Order: sequence, then structure tokens, then C-alpha cells
Amino acid sequence: MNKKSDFPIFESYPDLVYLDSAATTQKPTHVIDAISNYYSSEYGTVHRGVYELSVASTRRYNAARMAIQSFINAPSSRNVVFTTGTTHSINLVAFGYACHYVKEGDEILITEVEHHANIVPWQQVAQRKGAHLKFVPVTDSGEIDIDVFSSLITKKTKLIAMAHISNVLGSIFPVHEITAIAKENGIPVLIDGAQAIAHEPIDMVTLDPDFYCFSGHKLYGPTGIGVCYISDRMLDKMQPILFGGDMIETVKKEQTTFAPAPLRFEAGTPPIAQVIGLHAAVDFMQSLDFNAVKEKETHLVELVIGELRSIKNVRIIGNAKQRSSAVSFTIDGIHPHDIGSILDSENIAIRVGHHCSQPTMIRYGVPATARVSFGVYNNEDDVHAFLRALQAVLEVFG
Amino acid sequence: MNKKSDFPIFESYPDLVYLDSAATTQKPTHVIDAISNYYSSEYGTVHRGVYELSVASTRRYNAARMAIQSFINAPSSRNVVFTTGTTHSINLVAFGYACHYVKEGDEILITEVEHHANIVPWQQVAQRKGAHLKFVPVTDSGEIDIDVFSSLITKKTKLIAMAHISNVLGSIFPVHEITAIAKENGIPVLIDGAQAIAHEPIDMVTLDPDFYCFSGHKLYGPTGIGVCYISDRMLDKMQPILFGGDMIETVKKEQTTFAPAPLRFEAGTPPIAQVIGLHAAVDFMQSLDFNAVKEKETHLVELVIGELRSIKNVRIIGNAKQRSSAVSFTIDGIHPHDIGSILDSENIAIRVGHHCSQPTMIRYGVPATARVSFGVYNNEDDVHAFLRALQAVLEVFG
Amino acid sequence: MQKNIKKLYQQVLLDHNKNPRNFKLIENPTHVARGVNPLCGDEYQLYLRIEKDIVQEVGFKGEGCAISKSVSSMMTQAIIGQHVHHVIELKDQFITMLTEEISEHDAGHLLGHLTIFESVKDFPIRVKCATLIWRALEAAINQTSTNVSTE
Amino acid sequence: MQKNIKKLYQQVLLDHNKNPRNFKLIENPTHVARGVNPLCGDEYQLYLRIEKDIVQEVGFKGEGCAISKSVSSMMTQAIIGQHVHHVIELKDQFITMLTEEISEHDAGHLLGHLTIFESVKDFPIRVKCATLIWRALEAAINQTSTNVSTE
Ligand SMILES: Cc1ncc(COP(=O)(O)O)c(C=O)c1O
Ligand SMILES: Cc1ncc(COP(=O)(O)O)c(C=O)c1O
Repeated sequence: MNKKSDFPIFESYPDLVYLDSAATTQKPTHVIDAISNYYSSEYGTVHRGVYELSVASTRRYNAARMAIQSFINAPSSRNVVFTTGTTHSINLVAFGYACHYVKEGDEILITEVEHHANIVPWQQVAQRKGAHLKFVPVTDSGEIDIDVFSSLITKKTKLIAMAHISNVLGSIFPVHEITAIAKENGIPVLIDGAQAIAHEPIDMVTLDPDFYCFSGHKLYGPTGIGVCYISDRMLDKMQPILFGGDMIETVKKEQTTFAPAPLRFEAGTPPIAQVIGLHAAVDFMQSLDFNAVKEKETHLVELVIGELRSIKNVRIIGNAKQRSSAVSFTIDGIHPHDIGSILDSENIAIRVGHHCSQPTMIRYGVPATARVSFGVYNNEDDVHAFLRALQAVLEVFG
Repeated sequence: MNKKSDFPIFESYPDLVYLDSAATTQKPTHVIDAISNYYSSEYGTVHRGVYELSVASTRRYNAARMAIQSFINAPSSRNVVFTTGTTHSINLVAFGYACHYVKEGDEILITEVEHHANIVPWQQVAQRKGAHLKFVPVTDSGEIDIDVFSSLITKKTKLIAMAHISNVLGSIFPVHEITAIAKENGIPVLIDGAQAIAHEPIDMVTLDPDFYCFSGHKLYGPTGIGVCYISDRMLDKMQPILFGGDMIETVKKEQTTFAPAPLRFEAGTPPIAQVIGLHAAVDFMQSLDFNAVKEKETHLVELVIGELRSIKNVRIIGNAKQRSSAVSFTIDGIHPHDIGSILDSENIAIRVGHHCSQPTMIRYGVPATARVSFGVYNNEDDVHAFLRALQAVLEVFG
Repeated sequence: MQKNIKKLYQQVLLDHNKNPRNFKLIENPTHVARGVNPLCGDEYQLYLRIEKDIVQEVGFKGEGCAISKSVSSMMTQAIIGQHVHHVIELKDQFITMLTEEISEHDAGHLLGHLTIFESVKDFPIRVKCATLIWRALEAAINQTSTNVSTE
Repeated sequence: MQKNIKKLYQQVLLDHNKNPRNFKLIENPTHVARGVNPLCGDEYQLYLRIEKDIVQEVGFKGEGCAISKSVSSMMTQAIIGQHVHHVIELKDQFITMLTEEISEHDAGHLLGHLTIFESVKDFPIRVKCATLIWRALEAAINQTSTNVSTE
């Protein structure tokens, strides 16, 4: 199964070894063409025009929502709110929901290894409301101890937010157990699915979180688009955070009434072409044999971890039993930034730095890590090229 | 000057008479290709990677910001904040600025003919802060009387927000005079430039507003991208409204410090491909002879107004002396919606309805209007086709 | 003008648009509702006097496009003097005709003249115009809400 | 490994990275500043004792990549014992070398050994690593702020 041929970047840049899919994925022809074709032959505004281009665009916009509903198995398309990405989705929940329900002295519970997008909005809510942000500790191997997690829940816990998969550690967190425990305690749960959406089967009916957030650009889709899944029980409790056209019912000088969900949360001319691109990305995902993809990714992860372990002075950050395809590591005496630059000179793109998760760096006592992550286009050759170049790094710093 | 050939939609759909550019513009090949090429051969994340794709993407992202700075003649690229559109830009000012400065009893002044995007956010601010939203009246011909405007300014006026060009009336409002008066009174001004950006030369140094907002999709650019110009004097007074990666400097569990502007206002992975598409759109605009474009648009507007005036029972809504290329009208006894449907059957796309501006409908005592608006691709043939089809409408309703 | 649009804007519709029947307030209505389509600004009030489960009197006022107005006019004619059960059936058939995949033949069953609106289906954006007054009728009869919006 | 990257990671740099000079706290500093590059987590403290306009003593502590550390190390060697005016000139020349279009020849004027960092220009993302400690130096001398961030 060689998926590289679906991705024109590898034709433009044949030597590219792209190992940064956790940051953003490359785009298949199917997605790029869907966007171009839409602009070239069907473009029109949505929701308003009586003319054909607009009617057809509206139909495609709605069809995209239904495709995403089915992709994540949401109960209804009204649970699928389009945003510009995971960050926007989490902010929508923070300011459209939490800000209205969290009171002084209340607690918001997140893990200590979240992405900044799943930390800073909660810090803001806590600050504005006089609430406390509490952190679930993560073990040295990058796991959450369910008992420890449970012990942190109090009567004052008003929201739990955590990543499905850690973008630094690669750990798959036990979101089903966590959601169940939260539900027993009547606490809403937000799952940050940014890293999971392209790697795990996502099923809103089975998982049944209150909110689930992800970005299109990590799912082989366009930039500028994301989704906030909002459960039925939360839809009516939420306030919009952006106001304007399309999200209203009637505007009078004195007062405005809002449209029903999901439109109520989608103010202004929506990112129409990006929604259509995301639909194409979901089509692309569904055209794959998901089990085969997972198997290959697991194989590559095992290969890279096995080889890294055999190198002296290499430390792998995150060794969870349930893990996905991002692998962070450090090398004693060599700063990740230097590793990244030298690998780049060999056309190997890995991510180095704090991965938008400075608290995770502090937790593991490192200033930064180097991270390798996989997408559907990667293969063993990529891993070998990476390992060869890493040897060169070791020699330079010898 | 036939610009239709630059726009592939007219090849896909040769009979199309597109007269809804005030809602959204069609896209030139230059823009569509810029996006496809970017995804196909240069795609990478911005701000973070040390590898070439990311470095190059960051360079292009920054170059786009500078191109837009130069297009609107902003003092510095840090005054150019990327948003997802005019609506988002106005909300950024409402919740990032106004909410922090407007106090109980204060006043926000807008016109009575604003787009919902420039009404609803201010209603929200007024509501939350106990402030008053005041409306500058507009004359029957669709003009603002500067004396009336001035008389509405009080010591309590904390913000003035108005369209540069009305999307319903086509009036060009006297934004230079208004900005000057506001400045004399020490009141910040937001100009909603959604309708102006593709039709008027925009110069931030000369106009010197506090905020100027526009959308890419009305400027021959992609959906999902917009700009909020923020003056130097306001940059440091603003708070971000979205929080996450990229907009931070240091994140600790306890506290976060933010990056300097403009990044501080751009949380999360930005709409990279859309920014690059917007850059291409600005290139496209700059490749045109702007005076010739304006001349042609003026000619088409005069032609259509002249002909409409000669039809019995037609009422043109908005007859300002300074006007741009959107022309609203009604026909006694024929609902705009019926006009729109019948025109559509002749492949003529016009907009009918309240144009996201219900208060304007109330002001002019109509439930809705039909609106014709022009882009660079329109020509006399389009106007004649429209007028012929309008005759057919009149015959049906006899 | 294209054929399907001609079929839509046929004489009977235009006549009802120009001279809507039962376009009036009624005295002592037992059921009222408002129907609003914010997209195009259509807005109607519907008044019913239902006694002994029979629609004794019906009237409507308001403004809107030719489709919504002529549907409203013809609806008032179709329901006056009818039993509420029959009215509800009519309403269901009308809405089904425009929103589901059924053949004209099935649709015709109770609707009579009202089947001329089946061609609205070719103009999906206008379906809301045609169903607006029926949604108001539904609300009036259920008295669940007196405000109906189709957007 | 490619040639230009070899040029960057040359022996002298690696040596300063491994054994940074003046890598220490100093007593009674008159000027201190912190330099942070949030992108990669580089973070240094710079300590200066300036008396009679002469840099009498200098030290730095902290952590970062090979480039930022070796630049810092070599900077301390270049400024120790120098007049503040000269230090400021050095700083300006170094930053100009990496951020503006000037030829190597111009750059070399005062910088001496420090010109080895000119090849950082080929790695634009790393320019901030190389200028970090100089920005801290600037802040320390101006005492405008004791926190410097390059992002
Ligand atoms: C005057 C005016 N303001 C604001 C907007 C909102 O722009 P957007 O929907 O792109 O956010 C529009 C266009 O719809 C407009 O015409
Ligand atoms: C776990 C996690 N959460 C949130 C985000 C933020 O996503 P975006 O930048 O697309 O908004 C990312 C990706 O950067 C991520 O990996």
C-alpha cells in the first residue's frame, strides 16, 4: 500500500521524508481538486441566494455536514458545528459554555500534558470566574491513572477537558473510561480530538462526550476549518461567541433572536470551500482500509521506537501502552533544534520544540523534544532515512 | 477589457450572468492556482518547524501579510491581523476592545443601515455592559447628514462603527469626514470595509481609522479569510478573544504570557492556504488598472439605474450621490423572491432578500429588495441580459 | 423563460397572488399563529375560528412572495368548513409532497388544486415559501407556539 | 550531510557548545537580563559587571541549542574588557550581519571569529537562536527590560 502517489507534494519534492503529520498532514489530490473544482465551477454563497450556484453551494455545504456527522457517527448533523479548527472549537466551548456555567470556586480539570489550545482557554475562564484549573498528573510513561483521575473529581468540578491522544507523548488516553466517570458525576467532558481524528475510529454515539473538537488540516483536509461536535444536551445551553449574519433569525435595532443550532454558532459567511475540502478529506479517509492504515502506522512506530532505544543517550518521552503514531525523544547533549536543522538538510521534516505544550516539557524536565509522527503516506523507507540521518547527527556532535 | 476569461466559472458555466458580487466574488485562476500549488508543492505548518516546508510556508505567510499591508497602505505589517472574515474582525474589536472599555451608560454609535455583522456584536456589548446602541439616521436617498451625525456624538460615545459602503444602498459613506470628527472627539472608529475593499482604493495612513475590517471572499480571494486592520494606538489596548497555540509566549500551569501583535490575535494553526490565496487575490487586484475598473463599474451602475428608472413601478432603494456598484430595487406587486427565481431560470444570479440587514428593510419600509451588484468580470451584456429577463418577470406578473 | 418556471408561475397562482382569498382578519379567532421566513422576509398571521372541530372561519394577513401568498390563499379555501382531522391530513400531505420523494399521483389524493405547487420542488430554496403557512397552521392547531419560523 | 550545514556546525561552534566559556554566575552584577526563545525553549541569563563603562566581568547561564550556546560563549569572550560603546557596535554589527543584506566582508569588520555565524543566514529559522543573547545584552545595557523574547 503506497499512498505517496495520492499526495502531489511527493511528486513536487521527491526527496521529502515528511515526518510531521501530527503538526499538519499533507493533502491528497482528491482534496486539492475538490477545492479547485468548487471554485472553478460551482462557487456561490450559501444560505441566502435563490439562484442555482447558491442553492447548489448550500446543498454541498449541508451534505458536507452530513458526511462529517456520519464520519464521527454523531446523532444528528445539528451536532456538527463548523469552526476554523480545534483551537476555535475549544474556545467556543470555553466562552460559549463554560463561561456561563463555571462560578467562583468551581474547578476545571485538565491533564498536565495538554496542548496550549486546551490549557489557555481554561486559564482564561478560571481567571475571569475565580475558578480553579486543576491538572491530572500523568505518569512517567505518559499514562493517566484512572484512580488518581477519579480522586481529583470533586463536587466543584464543572468541566473536564483532555486530549484523546497526546501530541507530545503519543499516548492514547482512556477517554471512554473518563467520559463514563464524568457522566456518573454529572460533569461535562470535552475531548480534544486533534491528534485522534486521523488515527482512531471516532464514534460520538459510543463515546458520548459533551464536546469533541478537531481540525481539518490534521485529517488530510484544508487549513481554516475544524469541527466542534456538541452533544444534544449541550446545544441549548451554549451561547454563540461570534455574532453577525447567518446566525440570526430576526435583527431589530433593539434586539436580536438567534437561529437554531448549528447555524447559531456559525456567524458570517462560512468557510465554504474549506467545508467542501473537509468533506473530500473525509471521503478520502473513508476510501482507506482503516485497519490496514493503523497496522502500518503501528509497525512504523514500533520500528522507530525499537531503533531509537538501541541508540545510546536517546531518551524516549512517553512510553504508554496504548499509543499512537507520534514519538518524542531527546538526545543527551544535543539540542532538538540542532537535530531538526541537520535532519532538514537531508530533506527530513521532523518537529522539534515544545510542540505547543510547554507544561509537558516541564513535566518531563526537558526544554524541548524532537518528534517524529506518521501519516498514511509514510513507509519503512522514511523511517530508515530518518535513522540514517540521525546517525549523522550523532557523528557531528560525536 | 474582458475579465471573464480570468475566471474559470464562466468557462464551466458559459451562460452565467453573475450579478451578486456584493455577496461574494468569483475567483480568478490566479487565486485558485495559488491555493492548489501551495497544497501540491509547498505545504507545511507555519511559525514552528525548522524544516524547509515550514520555513518557506512561514515566509509566504509573512509575505502575504506584507502584501496586504501595502495593499491597504497600513503603517506596518503588525497592524494586519488575519481573521476568518469581516464578521470575525468586527467581533474581535467588539470583544477584544469594546467590551473592556465600554462602561455602563456609555454609547456606541452605528448607522441604521448596517449589515448584521456590524449590529449584533454591538448589541451584545451594549447588553453586557449596560451601554446604549445609538443609530445614525440615513436620509431617504441613503446618505448620512454629517451635522446630524455630529449632533449624535456625546461625551459618552465610546465607539463609532459604520460601513464604508452600504451593502444594500450602495452608498459610499463619508468615512474621511467621520473619522476626522471622531478623532476630534477622541472616539475610536471602526470602518466595515466589506463592500469597499474591492471597489475603492483603501489607504490606512490617509483614512487613519482605529479599525478597518474586510473579507477575502469579496475581494476575489478564498473563503475563510479576512483582515482586521488595527491601528498602532489600539494594538496594545486590545485583548485576544481566542486563546491557544501560536498566540502565546510562555505557558505555565499557573499563567500565560502572550506573543506580541499581530500573532497575539491569531490563535491556533492559522488558515495558511487562505492567507496565501488572499495574497494572490491582492496580486490580482494590483494587476488591474483600478481606474479603468471603477470607470466600467460606474458605467454599468449608471446603465442599470437609468434603465430601471424607466420601468413603471420600479423603486430604487438608495440614490446617494456617492455610490458604488450595488443597486437595490423593488417592483410594486412583485416580491423580490419571485424576481430572483425567475431570473435564476435565465441563469441570472441576483440577490433577493434582506441582505443581512433587516433594519435597513424596516428603514425603507420594504420586506426585502432585489439587488444587482458588479465585479470586474461584468460587462454591458450582463446588464442587458438582466434587463431582458426583468421584462419577462414584468410580463408574467402582467 | 424556462418551462419549469412557467409551470410554477401559472395563471392560478398569479391570480391568488393578486387577489388572495380570505385575506382578512377574523373576529374572535380561537386559534392564531404567525409564520415568518426570515430569509426572504415573508411574514403572515393566520386566524382560525374552530368550533366543534370544524374550521368555521379562516383568514390571513401579511406579506410575502407570490408562492407563499397564493399557497396561503388556496389553503384557506381548502380548509374552510373542514374537520380538524381532515385539515391535519391535508397539511401532512402538502408538506410531504414538497419535502419527500413521492409521486404526483400519491400527492394528489386529497390536495386537489393544491398539487399545482408540486413544481416548487424544482426550486428547493422556495419550498419554505410554500410550506410556511402550513407550518403556521400546524402551530395554530397545536397551540404549541404562536410563532413559526422556517429558518 | 549537506555542505552548508557542515559549515554551520563546524568544530569551533561544537567546541563552544560543549565547553561554553564564562558559563557562570558572577558576583555583584551591575546589569542582568534574560533571553528566551519560546519557539525552541532556549533560555539564558546574562550577567554583566560594568564599571567605568568597561565590561569588567561577564557570565551566562541557561540552556539552549548549539548555536545559541556557542554564540553566547563567544560573545562573552568578545566583550570582556571592552568599552560599552564598542560592545554596542559589536552587537549592532552581529545583528545586522544576520538580518540584513550585507556582504561577509562588511560584516567582518569588528566581529572577528564571530563571523563564523554568518552561515546561520542560510537557516532563517535559526537566526533567532544566534541573536538571542545579543538581544539580552542590548536589554541589559539599556536596562529597559530584563526579559527578552525573540518571538
Ligand atoms: C457591509 C458588510 N459587512 C459585513 C459583511 C460580513 O462579511 P462576512 O460574511 O464575510 O463576514 C458583509 C457581507 O456579507 C457586508 O456586506
Ligand atoms: C492535541 C492538540 N490539540 C489542539 C491542537 C490545535 O489545533 P489547531 O492548531 O488546528 O487549532 C493541536 C494541534 O496543533 C493538537 O495537537
